[in-house]
Amino acid sequence: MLKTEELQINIGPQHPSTHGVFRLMATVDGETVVHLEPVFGYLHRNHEQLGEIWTYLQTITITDRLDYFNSMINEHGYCMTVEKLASIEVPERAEYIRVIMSELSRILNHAAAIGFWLQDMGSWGTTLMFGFRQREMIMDIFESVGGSRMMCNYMRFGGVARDLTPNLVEQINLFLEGFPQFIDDFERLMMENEILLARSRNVGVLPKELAAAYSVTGPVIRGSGIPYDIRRAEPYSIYDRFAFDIPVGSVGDVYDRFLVRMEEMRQSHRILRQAMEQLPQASGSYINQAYKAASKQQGLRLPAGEAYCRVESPKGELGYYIVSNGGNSAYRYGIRAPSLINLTALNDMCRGYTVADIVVILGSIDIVMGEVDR
Amino acid sequence: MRAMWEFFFGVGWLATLTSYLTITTAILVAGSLVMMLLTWIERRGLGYMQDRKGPNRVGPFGLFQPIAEAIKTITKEDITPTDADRWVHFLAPVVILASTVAAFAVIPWGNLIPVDINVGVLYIVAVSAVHTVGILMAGWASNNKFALLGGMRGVAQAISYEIPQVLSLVSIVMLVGSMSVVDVIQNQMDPYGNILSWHIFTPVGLLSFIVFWIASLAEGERPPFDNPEAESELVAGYMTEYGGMKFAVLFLANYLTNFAICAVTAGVFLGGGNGPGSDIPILGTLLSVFYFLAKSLGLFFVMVWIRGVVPRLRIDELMHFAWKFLLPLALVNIFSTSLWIAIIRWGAEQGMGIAEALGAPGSIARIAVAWVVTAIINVVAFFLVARLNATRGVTTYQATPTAV
Amino acid sequence: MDFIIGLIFWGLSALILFSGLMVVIVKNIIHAALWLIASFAGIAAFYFLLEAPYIGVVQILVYTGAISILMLFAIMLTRQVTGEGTQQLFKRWWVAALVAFGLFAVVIVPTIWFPRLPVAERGQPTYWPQSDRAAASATPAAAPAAQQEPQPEAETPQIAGAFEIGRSFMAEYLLPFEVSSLLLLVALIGAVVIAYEERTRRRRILTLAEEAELRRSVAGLGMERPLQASAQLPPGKSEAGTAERR
Amino acid sequence: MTATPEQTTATQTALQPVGGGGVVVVERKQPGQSYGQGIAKGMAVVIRHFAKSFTSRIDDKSDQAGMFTVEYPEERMELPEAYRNMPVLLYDDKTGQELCTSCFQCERICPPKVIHITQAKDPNTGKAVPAAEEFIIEYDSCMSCGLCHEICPFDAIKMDHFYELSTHDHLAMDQNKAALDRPISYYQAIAPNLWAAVEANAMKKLQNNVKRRPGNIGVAPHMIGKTQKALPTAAAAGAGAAAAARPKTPVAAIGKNMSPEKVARLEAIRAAKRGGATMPGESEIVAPSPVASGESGLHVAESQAGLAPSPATTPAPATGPVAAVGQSMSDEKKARLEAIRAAKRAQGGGQ
Repeated sequence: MLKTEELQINIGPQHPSTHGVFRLMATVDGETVVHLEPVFGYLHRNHEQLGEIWTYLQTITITDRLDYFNSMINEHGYCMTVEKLASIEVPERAEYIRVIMSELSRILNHAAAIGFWLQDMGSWGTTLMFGFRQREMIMDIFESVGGSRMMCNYMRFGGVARDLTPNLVEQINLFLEGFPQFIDDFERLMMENEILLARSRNVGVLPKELAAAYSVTGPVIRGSGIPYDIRRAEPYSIYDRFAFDIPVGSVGDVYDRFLVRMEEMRQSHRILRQAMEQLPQASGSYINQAYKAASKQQGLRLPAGEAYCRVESPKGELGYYIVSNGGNSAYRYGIRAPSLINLTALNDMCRGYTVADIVVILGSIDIVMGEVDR
Repeated sequence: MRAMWEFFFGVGWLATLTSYLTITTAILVAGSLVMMLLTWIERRGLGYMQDRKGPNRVGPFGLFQPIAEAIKTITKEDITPTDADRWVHFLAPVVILASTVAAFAVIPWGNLIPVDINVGVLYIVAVSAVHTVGILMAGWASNNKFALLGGMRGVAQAISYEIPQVLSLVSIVMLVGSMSVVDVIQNQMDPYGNILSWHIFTPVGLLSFIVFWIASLAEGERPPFDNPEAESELVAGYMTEYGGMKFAVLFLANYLTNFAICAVTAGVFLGGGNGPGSDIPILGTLLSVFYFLAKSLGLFFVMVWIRGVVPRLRIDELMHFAWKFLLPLALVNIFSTSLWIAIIRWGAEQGMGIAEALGAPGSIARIAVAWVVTAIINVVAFFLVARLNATRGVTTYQATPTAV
Repeated sequence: MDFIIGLIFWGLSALILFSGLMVVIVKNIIHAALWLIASFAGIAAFYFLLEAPYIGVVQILVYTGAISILMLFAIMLTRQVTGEGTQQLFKRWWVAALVAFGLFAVVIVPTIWFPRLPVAERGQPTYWPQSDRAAASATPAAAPAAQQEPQPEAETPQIAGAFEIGRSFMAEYLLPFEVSSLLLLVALIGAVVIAYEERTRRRRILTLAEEAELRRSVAGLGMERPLQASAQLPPGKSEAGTAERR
Repeated sequence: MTATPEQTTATQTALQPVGGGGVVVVERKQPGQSYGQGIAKGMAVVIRHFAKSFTSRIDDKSDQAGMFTVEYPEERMELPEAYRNMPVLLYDDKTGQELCTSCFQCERICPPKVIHITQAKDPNTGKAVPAAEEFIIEYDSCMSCGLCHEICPFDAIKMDHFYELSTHDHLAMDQNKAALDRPISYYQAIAPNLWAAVEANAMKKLQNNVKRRPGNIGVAPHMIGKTQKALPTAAAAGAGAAAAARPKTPVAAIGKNMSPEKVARLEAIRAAKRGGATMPGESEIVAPSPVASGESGLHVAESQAGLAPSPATTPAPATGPVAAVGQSMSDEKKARLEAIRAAKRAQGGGQ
């Protein structure tokens, strides 16, 4: 009787495919994973504590650094929470701009996430470069509108920092025109690839019940077959005005998550098309003017109370919780980071698969350590 | 060449020795130069496939980039990990490089033939098998789990893929009736430069080519079979603990293996240096070298192309692919090769009296019949094996899709 | 020429003997295996020197490339590799030495007394028809090669070429050949059977999907237990994930 | 909150999204029909990109194939107006008057707290003057969030477009007012629309403030004494030729404008820098095009340190007003500055 020994393999913190500084303690039996313990915290930056010290306006700048792939959505969620607490009205045009930026962020994130995932799987750079090309074009838009490519710092309480110029509208439209070609290219490149199918089908299966039990969100839960999307479950901003479908998977494996992401990019494109058409022309209403001056001031004070707001970040449900005691900075500030919550299911997803599948499954969750460690 | 040296030395054995040394040096130098060219092709090619430029700063079109890198890697500090097995760690790159370079002894560069031994084809396979020892040495001596895993994977993979590789070559050896690389190339020679005489243009040769090419990709650790150095899983596999010059040697060996694969494939299936005008006395030699390099580098470009597309196979899928897909195909191909030979060449003397009805051995009718028969067998076998693999499941997981 | 061949011969002999000695001497068992590989390689070089390239190549392919790898694998799966505390010499080491020398004598004595090997000269076979093209190219094939360098193989008769070996396998020694292949086949099947049994008996780590399926079937029997996450379990004690395969 | 995931799972009916609306089940490619055509398709895509990379370029953004590389040092992408890198201070081209009034808004809003301002005081009356005596930004800690630029009521602090800031010298990244000052025409060149939107307001406010500034207070250090000469040049130079409009930095002028105390302080800073890993004056940074003098804007202070004979020994002209400035600095502020400097020095020594 061949008794195999359990072996501990330490993947990370310095490892090419841990998506940042992240460590996986894998207990393996031969090549089969018996137990997997994610160890994180290497990138802890005291985000929530800082948010309690800094003023509300200052905190916007560090929400960018949470999930640095989609700073726009992070800001959106944070601004919504503060607006909810302070009952600030957001002009319609501002809402549209926010949705446009959020959906662009979603495309950016998914394009890069799929690229990274396939890179983890060993596809040498091509997919990543194609994804990064889209990311680059979107970041050019962000740069024009917010001033920075990744740390946009664009949303403000009551609107956004700058209006969309006609030039920018044209730039976004141009991007939207070319984008379907990217998806088609990508699908032809990868969707039917036999090796991809062999490596991703029935790998990292997360059954529906367990997905719900783990409260994973985003493409992971949708890949498992639960059509749970905050944009639908609790339509925020103006998402109730757009027609879009929620893609769900049928098995809950890595392949389903990949397909869900691909389809979500299509749906985001659909939303963007509608938003660009409906975008109100009244310029100057990009921020609540009555509130603009106040929000600029150092001493923006929120009424005492608490608020929780959630948005559908590309990684899942991103929630902000703010408790105010009437001061000019949050009394308590907490974040529900989707990457962190989704990561909790990693052990169960990896168990029984091989070491080589760990990186694929981890890539399919799509984590950003900035958000996990905060 | 020997005559030339004999003129200088006047001593027979010294002349022989010197001529061999000269050839060895020429092979080594040419090999290193080709390796530099290969890295350049790979990076620029991948770059253009990915809508970007590759390295284009050093020299014209970045052609001197490999030289810059060579200087960089050679001047770097040579580090051996503290707990590593010093000597084995040191010897591993040597063994790997030596086995790789040894394979070049019998690979003809067009009409220039270094050595023609009568078991050349087998020799290439045998010598490249030795580099698995080097991989295992590297993996074990590094005293690193990733390196050991990479080494184990590399060896398991190399041994598994050796079998379809050799079996696919058996078909060609049967066709030719000789194991000498030169004979194999001569067999594809057509006095009119007709490229249809290449082995790849027969059904038998085509299937053999497919199996050999895929198996060679695995032997050369090219994507999608780059598991031994799978970056996203094993950091750099057995190369993890190597740096500086030792790494450069491993890298050089890697690319030389790839080039050897391309050269052998070009020789065995694409007629080596054969081409229009390759039999003209002196110009023909140059032309044949050109043809040979063009074919080999073209094949290398296909390698790069494949690398630009495919993800990596998991190690168990890789094994399944070797044993369940390539091996049956290679065996079927041997069968159809024997049919091919029987139909085309054998007469009543060998018990193929039926074939005599089609004409004398080598007649057009016989060739046509052999073509059709082997093509049907091979195509049917290919699709059958592919289908069986797909439906019976290449993956090991019997995970039933949870109905949601 | 003879001088240089002699030089190579003695050099190789020294290498083979030295590495053979090192196999016994070194404590680290991996090093021993590597020394063994070195001696295999030396023997292969001997075959080349004897102008038996086929056997030389097979020696490399089988011994250096395959058998040694097998041994290395087996060694790496064992525990004590370094062999730090092991005793190198036992009390009655001279008995072993005597046996070894005796065996060596059994091999060497006939070689010295009957130096001539009974190798029959055989010509080109007649029953293997060459294709016209191959036959035609047989002569010009040598021409460009001869321009480059001499071909010793072409001039001297083959002692153990691939052809002779193949012929003797298929004609004179067909029965031993078939018997040994049968033996290998039996061994192969035996290995498969053993490995298969081992695999079925081995602890199998269930994936989440399989576990869910299992739970579902259990639920069908009326022993419902909800599927739980096992993240809270300490490492190594993931009972929920492991199950004996039935 | 509407429905939770658990509730949805409970209903094992047809797929309904939480909250209603369309749901599409993604189509899974079934294996069993593939004989390698999937890889072949992918290879076709890749070779198309390969071929297109030779012919088509980035310019056509709607095309997804074609070379996308911008070869950086030779080719640069056009920066959008809103691009923000590091904050700089603006001064008027004609008069040299800085727009900053040291209102401390930026210092307060700055999230990483890298802005340090000292307000100027009228030497005669001792009253605060709406101008900055010293303005220090630690570029190495700046996170380029742009809040200072957004909050500034006088549009005095703007975000620069110059991004090639990498250097070995951390301390050199601390910018004082002399290094931060940029003419308005420079900003106009990089962000014409943004400046046009705020120009009237900013200039009006500046006019009001200038009235309250006695002497050379509030004038950009290197513009003192040059204002009349610079006037025609600046007037002639359009927005596009802002680079030419920037007057040369008079090296000696800085010493004249400084109180002895301040000179000593600067000297101390420089000494601390010298103690650091890199030599002073070792300019690693390529000069931004707008700075006509050829010196890096960042390294103005350093290059002055190198060029001026010895600022400490140069006798400060006893132009009464300036001498008093250092004294009028509050002790508290001095202590704070001193603490910062000590920390910096410790950091510099640690390197």
